[in-house]
Amino acid sequence: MKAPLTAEAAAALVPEGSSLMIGGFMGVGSPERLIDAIVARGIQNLTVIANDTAMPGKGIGKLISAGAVSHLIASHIGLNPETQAKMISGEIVCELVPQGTLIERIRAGGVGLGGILTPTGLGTEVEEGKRKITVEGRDYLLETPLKADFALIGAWQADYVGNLCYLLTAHNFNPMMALAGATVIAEPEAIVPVGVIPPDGVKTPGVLVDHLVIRG
Amino acid sequence: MKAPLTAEAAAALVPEGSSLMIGGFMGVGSPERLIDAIVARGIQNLTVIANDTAMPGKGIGKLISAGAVSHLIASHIGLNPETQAKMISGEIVCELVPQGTLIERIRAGGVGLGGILTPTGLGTEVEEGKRKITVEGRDYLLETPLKADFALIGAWQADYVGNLCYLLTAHNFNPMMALAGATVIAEPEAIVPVGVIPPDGVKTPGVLVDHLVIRG
Amino acid sequence: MDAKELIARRVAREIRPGMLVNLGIGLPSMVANYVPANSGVFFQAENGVIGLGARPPEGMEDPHLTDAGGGFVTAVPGAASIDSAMSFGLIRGGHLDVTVLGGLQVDEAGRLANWKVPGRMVPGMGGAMDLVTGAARVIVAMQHSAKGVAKIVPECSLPLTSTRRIDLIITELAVIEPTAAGLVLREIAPGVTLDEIHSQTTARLTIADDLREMPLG
Amino acid sequence: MDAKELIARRVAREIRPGMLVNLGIGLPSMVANYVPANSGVFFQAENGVIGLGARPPEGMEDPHLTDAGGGFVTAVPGAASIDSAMSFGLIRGGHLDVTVLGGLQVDEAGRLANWKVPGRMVPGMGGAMDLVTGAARVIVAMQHSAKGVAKIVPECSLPLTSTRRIDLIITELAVIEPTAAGLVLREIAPGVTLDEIHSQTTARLTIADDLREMPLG
Repeated sequence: MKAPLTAEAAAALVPEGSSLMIGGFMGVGSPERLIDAIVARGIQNLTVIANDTAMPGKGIGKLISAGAVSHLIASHIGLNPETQAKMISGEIVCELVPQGTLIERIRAGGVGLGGILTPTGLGTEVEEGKRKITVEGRDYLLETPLKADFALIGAWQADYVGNLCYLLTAHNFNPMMALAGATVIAEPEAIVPVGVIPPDGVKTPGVLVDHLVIRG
Repeated sequence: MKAPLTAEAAAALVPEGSSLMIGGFMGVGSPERLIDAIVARGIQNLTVIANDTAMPGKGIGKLISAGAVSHLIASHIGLNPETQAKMISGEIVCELVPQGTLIERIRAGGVGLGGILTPTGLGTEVEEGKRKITVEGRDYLLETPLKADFALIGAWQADYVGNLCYLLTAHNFNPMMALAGATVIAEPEAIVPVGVIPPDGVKTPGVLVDHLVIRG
Repeated sequence: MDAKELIARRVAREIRPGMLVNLGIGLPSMVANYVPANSGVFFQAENGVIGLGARPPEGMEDPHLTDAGGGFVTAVPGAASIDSAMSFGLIRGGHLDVTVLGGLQVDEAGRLANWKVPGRMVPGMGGAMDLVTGAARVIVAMQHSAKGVAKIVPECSLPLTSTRRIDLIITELAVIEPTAAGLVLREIAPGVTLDEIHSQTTARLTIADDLREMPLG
Repeated sequence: MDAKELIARRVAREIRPGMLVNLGIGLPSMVANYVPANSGVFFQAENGVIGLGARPPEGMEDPHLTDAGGGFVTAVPGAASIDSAMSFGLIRGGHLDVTVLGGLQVDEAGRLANWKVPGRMVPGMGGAMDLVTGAARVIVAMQHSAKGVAKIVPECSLPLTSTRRIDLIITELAVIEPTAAGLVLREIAPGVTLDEIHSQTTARLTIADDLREMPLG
């Protein structure tokens, strides 16, 4: 059983300079209160691994605006002009990764694989600096695993064991990131008694979750 | 919408010499009626990819007893003495694969990866004939994808779109195999109207399923 | 009919009952308007839904259900929620029957560039590279040229999205099929002349023997 | 107390509240009997359940809920069903705190052989290789010797399960810790002498400075 923390107490676990995986897709499924609490701490030099940086004022966009992020690994920043400007100015070092490759790299980190071979990116800028490996006559890029100090997960329901479920398109990167963070902090919309979420309804087993954030 | 077939009609789609992925773990979650119907056809020379061969009289064990299988890729055959005897006599050519590697190879085949790197099997008999690849100073075995002509899936509920869900430990290999068969035939315990299974309850999207078998 | 509607209508004719289809944001997303609701087509949004439905009425939006552009959508009966690993598993694994994407350039080898204009537009590739690499069929839906500059070119000058030869280019002027032998002009939009097409195209085009007028509707 | 119960009781002391634990079939599965129900320990069965419970009463079995040996089980409150990809993702990814497995041989390098006796027993490795490679902590629970033949040996003659050095060997005679410097004898079962251990062990053993009697109960 996990005693839930306030968003502030959870944010206080994150040291300056940490690497964070943060769930969400254009802010949908992102842990907003945790993000707010990290912004409020004023820490800097974070590495963020996420699909995107949403837009200014929303989700990960708030961390970008606050100047908290020095490194970013993402697939798309096109809807956040601040992220683009900070990348161009050099304030944020940004690695852009195809979305399908990004989620597989996170999964590989989480499930103990040394990498995966994907055809995505072959013959494009994405292949620069990467090993090409031929399997059964076809070329693939070797893409390496990603892990992070923390995974910040936005969920719908949790129980006090830490089991999580997600709603509709708010799943996105959350279930795989919950495997790949050394410390996993989940911000659910509701926490229900153990037994309310049936075994077949669990998307992230509670054993992966280190901390739950209380309802806002 | 998919008009369900009888098990016999579905089995008739499978030519002699086909490769079949068959879900189930010691028979739990295996499509028993499809297996019975394939046995009844008397076809031979099948390649079966599955976690195990259950035991004589149960699940895949029935295909083994019937002499239908000439090639087997599995992780464990210890509870089926017939499979062991046929492997030793040479009647079945058997490739034994670590269970975690087997499910990742099936997944890789299903999701278009050229392979995965795993530490499992390094320094053991499993590494024979395989490429070793070093990533960040650690060695891994390159394991290649598996696909099959057919995936035979045992499910709990289906709807007429083909969406599937599974019960408890009857998930096992089924969800990944549903990605990796060129033709996917699902045998659910019940078929419900479209809309009964909520979007968040779907474990295998119906777009992956080619044929549904009617209730027995 | 304006150019975008014409393109969307023509693309819709490529979509057959029961297909799984991904529509890019912008012009490609308009294609859904011209696919019959009873066709059994499932639209996928790569952020995690199969069975994308129309925009909900005002006040009935759900913040947990959006398309890949972040816009509110609904789900049709039989829809499925999936996470990003499954979503791109479907895409990369060849389970997606058709993807319709916008384009900046397509070249004579049928290669698409649509994700970056160095020094000017660096949004990241999002799902585009996986979609173009993995979908069973890739249709590029775009305006034929951009302010007088050809987009169908001998060789892409912009960074490629994939080296995979895409399957069809549909513009407001023409339908062009990339083949191993180069680009084949298959259809001309009503009222458009061959000269107009050539004047807005720098790539070499082969005229199909059975060149026809673009069917719409 | 018979040898198996003694081993299971001693292994249970290695399991701390809140851990995720996988027990192999046979002797290791007995360990669950000695872990307090209120300890917050979750047992995983690699066929796809986290939160494995006791065997159900007769007539209350569910054919969809079994352990990795195919035996009927129940699920505790807070249990989760997972597919094989997630199950082995947890195992390989280091999320499993402890696995307890049987052994045929363990050698001075701490390497385990437990899946094959060439020409005699070729059942396949099942999940054993992933468990030994991936679990945070690997405990081998086995009888000290087999019909007079040592199982703790200088070098495994049977095919290895993994080259990973396992963390602890627990037998009815002793607790032995494989270290970078070799096998260290840490505990002796009540009433057992050093001579008895040496007579059933062909591997070289270092005696721990703080050698103690095996605590049980």
